[in-house]
Amino acid sequence: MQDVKTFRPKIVAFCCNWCSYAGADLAGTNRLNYPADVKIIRVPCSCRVNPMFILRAFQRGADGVILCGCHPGDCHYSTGNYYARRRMTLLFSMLDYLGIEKERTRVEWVSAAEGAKFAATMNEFVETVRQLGPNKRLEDLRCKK
Amino acid sequence: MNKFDKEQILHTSGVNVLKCMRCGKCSATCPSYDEMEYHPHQFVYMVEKGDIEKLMASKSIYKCLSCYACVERCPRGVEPAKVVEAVRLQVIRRQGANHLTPDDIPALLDEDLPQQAIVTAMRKYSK
Amino acid sequence: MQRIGVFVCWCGSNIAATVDVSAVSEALSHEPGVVFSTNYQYMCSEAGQNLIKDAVREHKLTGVVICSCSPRMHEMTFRKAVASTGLNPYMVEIANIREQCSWIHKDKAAATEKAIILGRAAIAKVHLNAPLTAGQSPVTKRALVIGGGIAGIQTALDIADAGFEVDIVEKQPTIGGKMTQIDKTFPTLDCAACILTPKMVDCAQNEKINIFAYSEVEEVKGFVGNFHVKINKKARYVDTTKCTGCGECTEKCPMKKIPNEFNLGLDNRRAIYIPFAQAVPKVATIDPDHCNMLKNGKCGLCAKVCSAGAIDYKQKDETIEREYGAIVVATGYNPIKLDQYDEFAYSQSPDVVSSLEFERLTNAAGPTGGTLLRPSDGKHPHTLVFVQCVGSRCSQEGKGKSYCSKICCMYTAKHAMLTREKYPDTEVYVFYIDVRSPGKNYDEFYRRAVEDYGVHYVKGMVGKVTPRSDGKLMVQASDLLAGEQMHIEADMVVLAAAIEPDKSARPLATMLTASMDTNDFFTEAHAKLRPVESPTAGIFLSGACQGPKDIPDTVAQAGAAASKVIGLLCKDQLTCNPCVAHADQLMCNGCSSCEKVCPYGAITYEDKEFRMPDRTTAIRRVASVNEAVCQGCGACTVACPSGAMDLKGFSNSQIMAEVDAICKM
Amino acid sequence: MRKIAKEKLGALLAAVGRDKPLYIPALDASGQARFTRWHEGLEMARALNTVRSAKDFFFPQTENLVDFKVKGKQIEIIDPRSEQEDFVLFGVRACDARSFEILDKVFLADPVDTYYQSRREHGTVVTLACTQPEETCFCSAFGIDAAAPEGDAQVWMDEEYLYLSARTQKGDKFLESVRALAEDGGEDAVQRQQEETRRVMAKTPLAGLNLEGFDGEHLNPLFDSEKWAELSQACLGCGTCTFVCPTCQCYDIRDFDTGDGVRRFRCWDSCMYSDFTKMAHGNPRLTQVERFRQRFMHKLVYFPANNDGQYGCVGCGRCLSKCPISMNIVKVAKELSKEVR
Amino acid sequence: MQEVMLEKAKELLQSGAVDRVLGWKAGEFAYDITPCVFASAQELEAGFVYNDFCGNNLSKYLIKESRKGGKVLAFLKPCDTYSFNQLIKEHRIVRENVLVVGVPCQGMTDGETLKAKGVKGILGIKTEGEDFVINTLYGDRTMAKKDALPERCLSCKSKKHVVYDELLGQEGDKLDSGRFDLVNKLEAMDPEERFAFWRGELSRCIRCNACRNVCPACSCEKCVFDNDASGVAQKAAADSFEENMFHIIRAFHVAGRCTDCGECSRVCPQNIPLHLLNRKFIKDINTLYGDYQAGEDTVSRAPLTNFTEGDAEPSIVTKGGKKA
Repeated sequence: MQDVKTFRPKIVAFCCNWCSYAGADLAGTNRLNYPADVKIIRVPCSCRVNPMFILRAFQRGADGVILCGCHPGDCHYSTGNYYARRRMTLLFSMLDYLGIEKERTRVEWVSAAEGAKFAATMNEFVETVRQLGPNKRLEDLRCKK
Repeated sequence: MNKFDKEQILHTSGVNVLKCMRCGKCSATCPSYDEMEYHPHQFVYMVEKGDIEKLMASKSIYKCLSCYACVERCPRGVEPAKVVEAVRLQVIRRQGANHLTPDDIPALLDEDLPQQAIVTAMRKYSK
Repeated sequence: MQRIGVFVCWCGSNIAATVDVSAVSEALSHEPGVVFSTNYQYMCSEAGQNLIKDAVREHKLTGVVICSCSPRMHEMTFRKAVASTGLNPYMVEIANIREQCSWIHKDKAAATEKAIILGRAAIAKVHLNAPLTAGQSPVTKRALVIGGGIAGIQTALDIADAGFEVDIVEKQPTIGGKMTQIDKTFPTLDCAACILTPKMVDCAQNEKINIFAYSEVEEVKGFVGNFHVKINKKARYVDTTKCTGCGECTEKCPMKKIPNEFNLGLDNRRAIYIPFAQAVPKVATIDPDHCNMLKNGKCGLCAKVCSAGAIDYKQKDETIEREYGAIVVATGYNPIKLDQYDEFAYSQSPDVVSSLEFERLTNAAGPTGGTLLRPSDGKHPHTLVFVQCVGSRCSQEGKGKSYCSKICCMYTAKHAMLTREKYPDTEVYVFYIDVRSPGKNYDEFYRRAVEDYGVHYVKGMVGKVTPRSDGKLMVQASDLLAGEQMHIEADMVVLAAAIEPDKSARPLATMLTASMDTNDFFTEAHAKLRPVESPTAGIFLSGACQGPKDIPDTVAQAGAAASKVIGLLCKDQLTCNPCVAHADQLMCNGCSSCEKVCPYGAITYEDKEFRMPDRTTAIRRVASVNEAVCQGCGACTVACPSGAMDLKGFSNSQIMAEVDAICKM
Repeated sequence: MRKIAKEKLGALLAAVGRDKPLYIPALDASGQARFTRWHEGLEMARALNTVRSAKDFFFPQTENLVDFKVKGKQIEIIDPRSEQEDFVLFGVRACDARSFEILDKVFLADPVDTYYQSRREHGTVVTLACTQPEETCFCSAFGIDAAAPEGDAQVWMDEEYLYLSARTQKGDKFLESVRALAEDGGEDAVQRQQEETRRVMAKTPLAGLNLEGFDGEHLNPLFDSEKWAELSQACLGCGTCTFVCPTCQCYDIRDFDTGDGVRRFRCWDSCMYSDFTKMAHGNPRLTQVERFRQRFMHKLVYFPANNDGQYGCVGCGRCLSKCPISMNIVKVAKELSKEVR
Repeated sequence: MQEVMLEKAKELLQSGAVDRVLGWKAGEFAYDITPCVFASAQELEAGFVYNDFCGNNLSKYLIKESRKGGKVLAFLKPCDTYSFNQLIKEHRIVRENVLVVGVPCQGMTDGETLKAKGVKGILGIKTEGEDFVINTLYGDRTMAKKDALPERCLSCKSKKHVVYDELLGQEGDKLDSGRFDLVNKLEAMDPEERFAFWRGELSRCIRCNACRNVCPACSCEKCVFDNDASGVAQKAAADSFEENMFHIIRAFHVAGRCTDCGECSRVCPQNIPLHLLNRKFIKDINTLYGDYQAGEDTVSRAPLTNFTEGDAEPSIVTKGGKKA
């Protein structure tokens, strides 16, 4: 087991193009720090994120996956994040049911104006996952070095 | 604010008093209005505030005919009569010996007791 | 295998100060498929763009990765640059190493490492990119407006004003809608007919506007810019080209006892009729349900008296097929039915009326010639009780509506005020829950009713109305402020009925694949930013079909809808977003999951013949995506269990490749 | 013949399992038996047979063949195999024991499958004679004697003793390792038990299963039979029958992208699957009827035609109890025998 | 009932009302019953059976059968009718080509369940009242029918047919048989215990695909797990991740569509209680989005293709199964 102090988790953040990706850009424009462990993948809408992508990330070695989208009601496509919300709620509940740490997954609504929220969310999420240590319950040994 | 009684009343009545939009149609439709110190809409509002002692001390709880006109008419489905009944029940509970199971009934039966009274008693005491 | 070029931008010191750009370009040069990798001070500058263009040509690049600022910044710039070399612009991917890397990290080693990973992810994605071409579709330069009320009329006039053809489809024999039935309009109290009928005439006379009255939309096919619509023009049994609207026939028709819809059944009309004097088109219509000639073949009086020879008992419904570029929904509203409100004795007493009926009873063109008389005995009423929120803000299912109908507070103030003004001997009570009067001059208007006209506003609700044998209506109500129950002997009770979308809206929405809310109001594309557009491209919303509205709001929205339509019709071609969903029909099950989550109605199903793996042929129901309508959100791709639905530009495999690249370090 | 008192079973297992991996049938969480690595305290299951057959130990469901590591544009090839250690399989039934003979014919024929070969060489099979056959048993149809299982060593068990006998050198070594616990004798008891088992076996409903006519001679009429469509009608195309089968030996070789290379592995395949033996041009068997036919033709006709009449089935009955729609080789054989007789 | 059904089938075939009959066919033993399409009275006479072992859900077969031309009579048990409705909703079955005859069901057992109760060498099974009298190679044995029922029937959700053209026997009611009890029990465990439980169960998976192939909700033309282009295709569970992945994704794909017929658990050769995954989703959906029973009707929107503005946020999922 790696030391909690030196452990650097791998975090995948799926961000919708219209709100959260822009919010992440704003965090950058405002020079708001968050750990380099977070890597962002741009998707058109939170509803584009298939549960398979999330499992895939864990398989390939991610320690935490976060999905960011527009606030409910503000979706660029009107309804996308409502579907994403149901899908992720059920998926996370299932992961929890299987005994897989639910703190490794998260959904956060971040608007294009919420650069500060984006940075704060990432800081907090990275810290949560760091405390949990490496993902063991949903790992694929074949993908380990 | 009487939190315990409020929760009891909300529980036994099953009413969500927050649904009330204060239109007063319950009181407008109430046949016992003039007999009552507190009127149906006040029951809803005062229970929401937790102002329950006054209601429990008031004779209004016995003036309600349980005709359910207010329940029928309320546009928001608040069911004021159930609140009144729950307050009444709360008073009875404080007096003790407040519970009845179906098994207790045969022993208490009286030939002359109207069927409706038995049913009403059942409704009141079995909650 | 792609031939990929990697271009790392310094962005002056914006990137280069925190990210070792040469280390990034060096590291990425070893990635599979990368044949060229470099870094430069300003990639977005002309020199930078030339560097990219030259490299594409020189190294025969098939894919380009640019590590720079956010794609929201310069994706278009680089796509254009690459396109100028002949390479497909969608073979470009951006790794955001400024906003999402150099600007947020202080540690150069960590930032450099992250930039390399982001570059790898972009390379992994480009490997799977495919050239995409934005589709083009032509625009038919004609709009259809469904509904000929004030909303539809205003929209049509505005569109016609811009020089485009507009058709109005109205199911009633005349256009004009609800506003024709209204007497005066708040807050200025000008007469509705005076401001509406000139617009109706404008419509009739405008050569760009074509009115299909007494018609209904039967079928809508196609998509934005290219709608194909079938309109059913119902038989009037009157040749509209010949009819002069003289009204001779309506005088002679022997069928006299037909409730007059225009006056809400408060008086009668004939079997051949013109709804009202200012109807447009002003032509007669035979009501086939009541005409003796059409029912039994006996009578024919109207034909005998018609000097124009316009009567045609053999007329048939006619189907008109036309092409449109845009469709505006303006189907309006109706007051709800009040039969269920026994407590207000609406069904028991003719003196309990709805507000719209009250309008007719006070209208000079109404059944009483504008004199307020009790429907039961024609006597002058002295005490009037107005009840607000009848069926509005009501959560009882099947009885009322959960929303506020918005217009009732104001028109009730108007009714109360006008009654007091005309008949100072009356006592007028208004029972309200809240008085909602936001709007220019609205609250002032309501205060005038109270302060200048002495209308009794009582905070409370009417509980019961009991008709008495002497003709009085016993009103029992609560006065919440006084804490007492009121008992009023009223002569008339007026109920402010909730309004609801017209019944035709739901089937129409299905035809248009436009979404609706649970109350059957059309949903707008964005509640704040796109209030007059339906999420379905090419469908626009005007008036109360989108939500309760008064006349000023309706006209404002009608104009807004028109401007959106004009914006669309101005274009010769619509360029589609090439990043759209695509169904692999061989894998599609036809289960309809994707269609259900599509906010744009872009997915349709067809039965198609397929050669199956076992070499037999089978007819299968499969999805197809209309690329002109799809906006590329991707909701369908996750709803699809078989993975038949994928999104171009953001495909499952592309996203998973990015995931893999990010996670592998 | 040697015998060991039954209460010393634990000691016997411990004697073997202490220095090398020993696998015995034990109950899993769902109450079914499976071969489980022995550890102190693990109890041997009483079940007649395990859900999965014993073939797993020589032909595992997935097996790494080779690894490729990619570094930049360089590829390194790695043989993932480590030294195979000796192991013992204890409690194998007669049917499974026979299945190894069939697998050998496939994997040890030229070109030899070295992955399989190495496991066979290092594995000692200790069989256990059956005493209470199920109605689904039909090993006798293939000339297998449930009361006299093959393998490197044989074991009979009654209420008092285990009786052991070696058949090969590996078997001798096995007996040697438990020598301290054993004493001589037991031939009579074994003979009595065998007679009783054979008597019950003869009473099983499938005892009379007759496979006459299932041979190369009748390939065409069997292949062309119209019965296949009807028999396969309800087949779900799942791989249950093939995965629980001790003799099914088909596999697929696949690449797994590990992110920094490729792991090439083989895994069991099933002729019931739509992509079985899919090649560049497509798939040779397009319908479930054809895939279904393939399985049974292979077991009952092609295999014996190529292997001196040895059928590709050992009558263990697993597919009879596990098929979700209760279609199986016995029903197929009974129905099709009408075509050849 | 078998006789009544047989007569009904023969009568409908005879009259030309139907061309084929989908039912169950007797096997070698008392319990190994196979779904079968019968085309004639002779075939029916020879093999048609309806008894306590007809557990197979026939609805999925109708995807193909209803497209073969002609009309097919399908005998459906109450739980089969839910699957049937769901398939109608997804346009997978051509309704007009199927004549549904509802048949009553008192719970179905199978050979595996009896054997798990220690019965060996089954030669014959007779029904005597509420008991099974089982003749075995090792003597006779009597077992109460209700003791022989598998979990899925003990926690039966409904004895009521949600769709039929004709109904044989008495119509039953919807039941409240505590089908979420086991889910509740798992939820109440702490995450480590739950993880250990599911690892123990799912590690037995051999990826035979029986659960998927029998599942009426898994009716995809091509499953993502069979599609090499999907990125998740795999043939065998080569790593514990893949066992999890397969079952999570499968449960997710059928979430809101699974009617809880329990076939997945019935057919699993490794006795993995797969239905507990689906039931978890059903329970969550009921709790979070309002009661929803897939297959109850053919028009309502499925929970995952629907939403309300006020839906719960994903953060409602809290550790340790103790819901906030």
